[in-house]
Parts: sequence; C-alpha cells; structure tokens
Amino acid sequence: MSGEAIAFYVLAAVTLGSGVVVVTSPNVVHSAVALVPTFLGVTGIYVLLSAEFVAVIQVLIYAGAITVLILFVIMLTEGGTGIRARQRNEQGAIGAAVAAAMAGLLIAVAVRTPWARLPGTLPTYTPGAIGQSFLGPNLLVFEGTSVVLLVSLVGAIVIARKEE
Amino acid sequence: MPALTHYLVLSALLFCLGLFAVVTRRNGVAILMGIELMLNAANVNLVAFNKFAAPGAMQGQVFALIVITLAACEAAVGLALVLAAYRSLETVYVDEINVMKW
Amino acid sequence: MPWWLELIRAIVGTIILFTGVAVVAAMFGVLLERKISGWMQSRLGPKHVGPQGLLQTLADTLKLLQKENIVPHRADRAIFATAVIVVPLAALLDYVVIPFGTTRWGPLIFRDLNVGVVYFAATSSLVVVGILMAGWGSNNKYALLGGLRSAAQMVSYEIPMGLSLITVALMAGSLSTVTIVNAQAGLWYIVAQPVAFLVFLTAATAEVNRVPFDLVEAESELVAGYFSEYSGMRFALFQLGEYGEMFAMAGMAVTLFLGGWRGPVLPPVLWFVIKLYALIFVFMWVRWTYPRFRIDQLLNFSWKVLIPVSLLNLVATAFVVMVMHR
Amino acid sequence: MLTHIAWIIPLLPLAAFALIVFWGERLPARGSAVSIAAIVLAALAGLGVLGEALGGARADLTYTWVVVGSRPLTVGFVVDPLSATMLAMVGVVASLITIYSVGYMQGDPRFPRFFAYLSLFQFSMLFLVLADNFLFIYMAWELVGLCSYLLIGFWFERPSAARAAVKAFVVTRIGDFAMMIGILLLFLRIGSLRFDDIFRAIDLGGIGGPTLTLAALLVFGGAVGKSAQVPLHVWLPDAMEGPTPVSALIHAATMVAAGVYLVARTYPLFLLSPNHAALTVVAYVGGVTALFAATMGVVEDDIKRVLAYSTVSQLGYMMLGLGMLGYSAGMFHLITHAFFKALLFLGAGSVIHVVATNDMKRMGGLARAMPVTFWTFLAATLALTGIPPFAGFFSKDAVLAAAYAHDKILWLLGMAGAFVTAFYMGRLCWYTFAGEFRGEVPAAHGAPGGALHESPAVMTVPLVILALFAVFLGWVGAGALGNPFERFVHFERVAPAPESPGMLAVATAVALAGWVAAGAVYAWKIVSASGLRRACPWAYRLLVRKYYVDDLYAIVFLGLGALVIRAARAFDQYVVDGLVNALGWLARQLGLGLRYVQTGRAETYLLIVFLGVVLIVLVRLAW
Repeated sequence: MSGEAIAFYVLAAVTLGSGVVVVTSPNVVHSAVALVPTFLGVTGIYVLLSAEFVAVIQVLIYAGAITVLILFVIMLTEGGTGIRARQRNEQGAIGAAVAAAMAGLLIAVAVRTPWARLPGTLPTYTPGAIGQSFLGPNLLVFEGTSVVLLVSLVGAIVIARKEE
Repeated sequence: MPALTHYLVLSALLFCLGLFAVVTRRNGVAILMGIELMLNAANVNLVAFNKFAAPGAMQGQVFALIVITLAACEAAVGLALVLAAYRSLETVYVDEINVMKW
Repeated sequence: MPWWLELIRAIVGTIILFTGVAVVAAMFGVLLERKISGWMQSRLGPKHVGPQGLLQTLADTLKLLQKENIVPHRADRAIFATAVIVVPLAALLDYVVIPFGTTRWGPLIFRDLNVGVVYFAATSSLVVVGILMAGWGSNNKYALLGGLRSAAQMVSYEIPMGLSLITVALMAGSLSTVTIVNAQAGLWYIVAQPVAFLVFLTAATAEVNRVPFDLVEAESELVAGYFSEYSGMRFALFQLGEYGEMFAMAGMAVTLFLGGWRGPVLPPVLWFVIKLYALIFVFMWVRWTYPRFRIDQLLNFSWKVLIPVSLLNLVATAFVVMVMHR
Repeated sequence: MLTHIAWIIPLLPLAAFALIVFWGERLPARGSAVSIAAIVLAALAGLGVLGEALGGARADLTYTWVVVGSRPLTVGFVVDPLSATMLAMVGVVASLITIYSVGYMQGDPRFPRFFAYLSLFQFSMLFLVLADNFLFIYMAWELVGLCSYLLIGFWFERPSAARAAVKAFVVTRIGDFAMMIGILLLFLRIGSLRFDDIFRAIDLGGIGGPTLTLAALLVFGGAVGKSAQVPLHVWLPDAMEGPTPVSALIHAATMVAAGVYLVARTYPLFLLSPNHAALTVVAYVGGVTALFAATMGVVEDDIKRVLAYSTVSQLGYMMLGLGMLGYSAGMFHLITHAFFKALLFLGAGSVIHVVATNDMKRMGGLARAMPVTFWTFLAATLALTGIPPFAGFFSKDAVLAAAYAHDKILWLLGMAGAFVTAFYMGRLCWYTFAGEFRGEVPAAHGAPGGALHESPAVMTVPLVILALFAVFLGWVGAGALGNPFERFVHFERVAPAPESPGMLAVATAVALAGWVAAGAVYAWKIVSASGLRRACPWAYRLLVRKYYVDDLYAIVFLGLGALVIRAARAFDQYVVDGLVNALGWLARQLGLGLRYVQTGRAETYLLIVFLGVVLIVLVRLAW
C-alpha cells in the first residue's frame, strides 16, 4: 500500500468519522465542532487530488468562516439551553434506510461505470490556471457568482437585522 | 494509488451522511450542516473528476470554487433565516416553524 | 516523493519543531511583555527569579504545570478539552509558510507553498473555532460572551487582512511567500504599500486579540474572556497559542512588508529575528499606549474604515501594476 | 306547393310556444292571440296541404342526420293522404279548441302558460303526424306525452290532478318502453328507422316470421298505452282532472288517436306478420276495449269521465277496424270521432263552466238555459251513438262491417258496445239536460243574479262549427256516395269490406234500442235505476270498481311491487350506499394516511424525493 493510499484512507476515515458525529450527535454544538475535522479531511482529499488552491479556500471558507458562522448562530439561538431537546424527527429510521440505499446506488454507479479519461495533464501551478479560467472562459459564471454573493450578503443582513 | 472510484465512493458516503442529516434533523442549523456536507461531497466529485477524467481542463476546480462561494452565500442567508425565525418564533426546530401552514 | 507527502511532512515537522520553539518563544514573549510594560510604566517588572527575573516565566510555567486542571460543573468536557488543542495548533500551522531566512541550499522554510499567503489566512482563521469552543465549552456566560465577541471580531478583521495580503501578492505576482520576499530585493513593500502594512498590522492586532482590540479577554468586563475557566496547563496552552499567533503574525508582516530575511551584513536568519522582535515590540508598545475599544467601535472600525481603505488600496495597486506591466 | 314545405307547419306552434314562454304576460291577450294565430295558420296550411293531396300531391323529404356506425340515420317528413288528412283534422280541431280555451281558461292565473303548453302540444302532434320515421315519431310521441303530463297536472295544486298526471305519464310510459324496444329491434334487424325502408325490407324478407310479429306487437304496445287500450286504459279517466279543452284536444281528438294513427302508419308491419297474428291481436284488444270501457261508462256520474270511457271505447272501435283489415274504416272513425268527441268534451266543458261541477247528479234541465250547448251536444251524441245520418253512423258501421266480414265474435262485441254506448249517452243526456236543475248556481261563474246562462260566444262558436262537422262529415265516407274517403285514404293491399243495407239496419236498430233502454230507465222511469242496482248488485259493484283493474294494479304494483321496491331499497341502502360509503371510507382512510406525507416540511418532501430516486433506479434495475 502506497503512501498516497494510506493518506487517502486516513483522510477518508477522518472525514467520514467526524461526518458521522456531525450527523448523529444529539448535541448541535458537537455537530458543528465536528464539522471542522470533516472539512479538514476533505481539504486533505483536495490536496491528494492536487487541488491545493481549492484546499486552502476550503479551509478559509468552510473551516474558518462557515463553521464559525454556524457556531455563532447556534450560540445566539440555543446557547446552552437546547441541548436536551429532541434533535431527530420522526422519520429517522426511514431516512437512514433511504440514505443507505442512496449510498448503495451511488457506490454501485461509481464502481460499475467505466469512467472515460480525456488526454491532458494537470497544470503544475493551479492557482494561475484557475485564475485564467475564471477570467477567461468562465467569466460569466464568475460575474454571476459575484452578483449572487452580493445579493446574499445584502439579503442576509436584511433578514437577520433586528426590527426597529 | 487511490483511483477515481475511491474518491467517488467517499463522496457518495459523505453525500448520504449529509442527506441523512437534512432529512432527519429538526434543528435548522443542523440541516444546514447536512447541506454543507452534501455540497462538500459534490465538490470532492468535481475535483476528482477534474483530476482523473479531464486533467487538462480546470473546470472541476473552478466549479468547486463556485460551489464553495455559493455555499458561503447559502450559509449566510440560511443562518440569517434561522436567526430571524428564532427571533420571532423562539424556535430553531423546523417542524415547529409552521405558522404559515395554517 | 510526491509534493503532497512533503506537505504533510512539513506540517508535522512544523508542529513538532515549533512546539518546542514556540514554548520558548512564548515564555520569552511573556517575559518581554512584562519587562516592556514595566519599563513603560516606569517600574521594574519581574526581577527576583533568575538574573534580572529572566527565569520568571519558567517558574510561572512550572507552577501552572503543577496546578490542578479544573473543569467547571456541567461544562462540555469534550469541547472544553479540545479547544485547548485547537488554538495553539492553528497558530502553529501558520509557521509552515513563513520563511525564516535563506541558506546555501535554499530558503529556510518548511514548505514554500504556491498558495502560501492564502494558506496563512486560512490557518489563522481556524483559531476562532478554538476560541468559540472554549467559550461555549466552559458553561460560563463570560466565557461565552468572550467567545462570541472573538468570533465577530476575527471574522470582521480577516477581511481587511486578506485584502492587504492580496495587495502584496498582486505586487509580487505570486502567492508564494518566498517569491514575495525575493520580490522585495529592491524595495521593501512597507514603502510601496504603507496603507496595506498599516491595515495588516491593525488586523493582526485584532486577530491576536491584543489591546486595543482585546475585547475577548477584557479583564475588567469578562474576567478573562473565553479562558476564564481554564487553569493550569490548559491556561498555559492558551497563552502559548496566543503568543504563537502573535509571533506568526509578526513573522508574516516581516515577510510581506519588511523584506523578510533580507538585510545587509548580518546573516539572514538574524535579520529576520531582529525584524520580528521589532514588530513584537511595536505590538507591546501599542498595548500600553491605547485604551480598549468598545465592541461597536471595533466592528465599525473594521467594516467602515479598514475594509473600504484596503479595497481602495487594492484597486489602486491593481491599476498601477497593470500600467507598469504594459 | 304547400306540400313540399309542410314541415314548416309544426314550427308555427313551436314559435308560438317559445314566444309565450319568454314573453307570456306581455303578449297580446296574454299570449292566447299568438297561440291562436299560430294554430289557425297551421290549420289553414293543413287544409291547403289536404287540398293539394286530394289533387294528387305527395312529398317525402329525407335528410341524413347522423351516421351511426356505417348506417345513415335518415330523418324526414312525409305528406301522403294519411298524414294530410290527420294534418287537416288536427289543425282544425286544435284551432277550434284553442279559441274555445280563451273563454274556458279566462281568469286563470297561469293563463299564458296554458297556451304555451297547448302550442307545444300542437307542435308535437303535427310533428308526429308528419314524421316519416320511427325516430321522429318516437320523439314526438314523448313530447305529446310530456305535454299531456303537463296539462293534466295543470292545476297541480289539486293532489288528484298531480296524481293523475303522474299516473298518465307512468302508465303510458309502459307502452312507450315496449315501443322503444320494438323500434330498436327493427333498427337492429333492418338498419333504418325510415318507414319506407322498413316496409321495403319486410317485403324483401329482411325481417319476418315471429320477429316481425314481435316487433309489431311491441310497437303496438306504444299504441295501447297512448290510446288507452286494455289493459293500459286506466290513466285516461283520471286524466280528466285536466282542463276540459285539454281533455277535448289531447284526450279525445288527437293524442289518444295517435296510437291508432301509429298502427295505420305502420300498417304493413302488422299486415305482413304471419297469419295476420299482429292484426288479430290489434282487433281483439280493440274489440274487448270497445265493450269493456263502454260498460264502465254506464255507472259513472262524472260527466267527463263518462266521456273518457266513451273515448276509450271508441278508440277500441278504431283498433277493431284496423285489426279487421278495415284500414279506411278505422281511420275514418278516427277522423269523425275527433270532431264529435271534441264537441262532446267542449259541450261538457261549457256545462261545467257554468255549473262548476262535474257531477251529473247535480245537473239537469240545462237544455233550456244553454240551448246552443244542448243542441250541439245532442248532435254529437247522436253522431257518437251511430244514429243516421250523423257522422258516427257511417264510420262506426264501416268498422262493424269490417268486423262482420272477418270475425263474428268481434262483430258481436262491437254491436254490444254500440248498444251500451247508446245507453250511457242517453243516460248522460237525460241527466244533464232534461228534468229539473238539481244543483246550486255557483256565484263565481254565474251571471249577476245567479241565473244559469249560456256560455260566451268564444266558446259557443267553436261548438257550432264542430257540430257542423259532426252532422255532415259522415257523408264523406258514405257508401251511397261511393265512399270518397276510402278512395282517398286506403291501403292498396286490403279491400274494403262490403256493406249491406241489412247490417246498417241492424246496427241502427241496436243503437236505437240503447236509446230506448236509456229512456226507459232515466226518462220514463219504467225501470228505476236503483232497482237495477239492487237486482244485480255484483254487476253494479263490478262496474263501479271498474272491473277491479285499478285494484289489481294496486295489488300487483303497490303490494307485490312494494316487496320488490323494499328489496331494491335494501339493495340501494346496503349494497349501493354501502359501496359508496365504503369508497368514501376508503378515501378518508387513505387521506388520513396520506396526510402524514403532506407535512408541509421540506425534510419529508426531500426524503420522498430521494425515496423516489431509489425506487425508480431499483425498478429500472429489476427490469
């Protein structure tokens, strides 16, 4: 087993293990904290996939910003009060069954499909390639995303603002 | 050497974890966490395909970045909604946020 | 050997090495802080332990190690315990991309990442998680408030800091810290980008929760903020993280604006350390000079002053760079 | 000329109907003027058509209406001697009766509606007469039935009227149902509803044997219902609850005669059934009805009901004539009967209008007070009883001659009926017009001072005109004049029965004997009526109870039927309703179950979406 395989399995274990905590923990704060290793595990996966720019952005946005935001909202809403409230709704069993079946399907598809491969090599300096792509062929998407970002920024402020 | 399939399987499992959270959690914030997991799974797929299926093109990583951006938007708006709902209804449990159903 | 394995090795190496270095640096930092504050307030500071009180911090550390680890009643033990690890770990991760000097074999850096600057921003933002965990895990309203303030503050100041980082990267045409240092061969960026430097310094001060942005641990209001309930070794770990973060910030400032290891006559590593401690001194100087901000002033300052200023600076820089490349 | 646009004639009353329905009260004379104008115009046109038909004009307009499968369904109108005669008769009688109605219905709160119904009926009847196919006949058949129902129940405030209307409708419906089956049978076997096509098919052997007999009898079932033949005669006496002009028009002159007309119209159907089986049935039904109904008239005290039984009886004679191959004789009797029976009803209506009662026992001596009514009524009575030279003499004797030629038993039945007819009509006349007035003068209809008086001219003029027909129309079919009617209206394949002077004498003698017997009982009191009653109480009881037919029906349909109905009700309640309730329960339970799906929560919907994805993929894989 090569080093890369070891790294993959370790990262997958970290990702899925903490993911399970995120999903099942009766304490929402634990769930939110468990998000951090999940995201970091995914970051490691990105690194394995030679996508270091995506990886650092993942850390910056997900682990650094979104998790903090989630923790922040949890503490602003429930604080320490809601820990003992029921966290799972009544469709737990069927939800688990459906999720498991879905996983089975997706894995079956992933394993059985003969994935094609296009010729080409990954650029060695990906941030530059990504920048070229963003400001070149994907400019419209880039601009659209920027607009969405702006709109959601304004929207979030308006929604969360206290009524005067 | 992990192949494309390894990453796809990992992503499938992560996606279904997120699905499970979205479907079974009562807390709005926890549902958002599930959504984030699903988005992450999708991103893993994108980046993996970028490397294994079309290494020459950067579309996979580019779109992963866009997804991350949109995920940030979604988290911001979603959490703002949860906050607003908590402020007016004093609950973050989505099955109790049902005044519009009457 | 694939580069990703090198990265992992670099990170592990950083953590192992700098746990030692940072402990010493933090201990020395604490002593320095006390000595400088004493000097500024026209008093002597620690004096009795060791020659001129040099061993004071060592004694304090030994004392802390011996003390009982108190866990508050009904605290969230798992989070309470994990937070202590997260904060210094996040601080230590910053050091991966900081070049300390250069040798015959190349720059003295754990890993010259081609996304180094972004990496730095990403890892330094991880500290917030630890602070929030500590605040919530303590089951203490002062701690919780401190944690929340910290989150708001750090998220706010990450933006101007990131913008100033981007400005510098724009100037150098690279995200790699080594390339940035090399790009300052002619002119330090503190000259070319004074605004970015000031913004970075301000944001860094806020990021490490130092006066005048020390609302997180505002002793007079929140006792000690998110680590009110920590004692013994855990308290020491927080101190370690804080000072580690401060040193990392100072090191990054040196790298980005003060030409890194560059300097005449003296060896590069020495130059780096000199510049580093000069910045540390500035941090401490500021601490004993300015009063604490209010929380609303703090946030307003970030959103209404720093962000617009750094945005304008970024646009102006981009314009200049574009013109020069023509 | 008129012959080819004869189809316009029915549309005139239809237009009047539409006008009155929508603008009734606002039309001149509250709608009656419109109605009268329409029917008088129609009558004139009908007479014109008759004139042209006498000149040899014929018409048969056919259109393909729809194509059923591969079979074209043709509809159209026919003008031939038969329909032309009927057209003229219906037009004239209806005109006179409509004019008469203006006086009779004066002051009724639903005056316009009456004329609207009347116009609708006239349209339907003219439509029926002109139809050249079973489809139109059936449509018109149902329309006249509807009008009959509406007009019998015109005074629906009276429970008896409402009941009578329903009874008429339901009883005739039994016949109509048989007729419909017959029509469908013919359509199935022949593929056309047009009379000519059907007759041609019969000639070509397309249908024959028992099937043809069955079809003919089923069609005859409709005629039995409409023409109140035994055993479906029970509705007609009760139908007298309607206004008297209605009784005259619908239940004496036209609609009830439609059954006879139908048999005549579809005569080949009956004639060609093996061994004349269908015709024999027609003859026997008619013969039995003729005597049977007449006997019931003897004990009836209601003046209109006596006339109603008389109508039933006379319709029986018509059927008898047709059944005994006397095609012309039957139709001739239909025509003459239409005039004199309408006259009788209108006369009775005139009397009722004045004395405000139907009970003959409370009349008497009206001959002096109402001379016009009396003399016209008397003329009609003589015509009905077959006294020469009045109209009924010629037509009834033609029927009896046809019966004599083919079946002596039926001839005897007819002769007995003639005797009884003379007897009950004599009884009616003496009760009503002779002797002293036994009732009291009603204030409402009497002139100031409460004296008995003649009816207004609007009523008496139609009486006089009809009386002229009653007196003189018979000569149209007189053998002495070469029987012009028969030359005009006849069926090629049947020869007219020979008439002998001896038979005429016998018939006249029988009728006179009836008069004498009636006079003996009611005028000269040689035998007292009560004495007769005491002499044979069972016979009297039998007649009063109308041969227990209504009671039999009551037992069969209300007693036995009640069991069936109760069973049906139980079936409806427990099986049908139970099924419906079960469905409702099922839907409710389903809804109660499914409402857990409709939570309004995104998580549930998402779960279902993914469940669907999984299921679809699994199903796809299973294939």
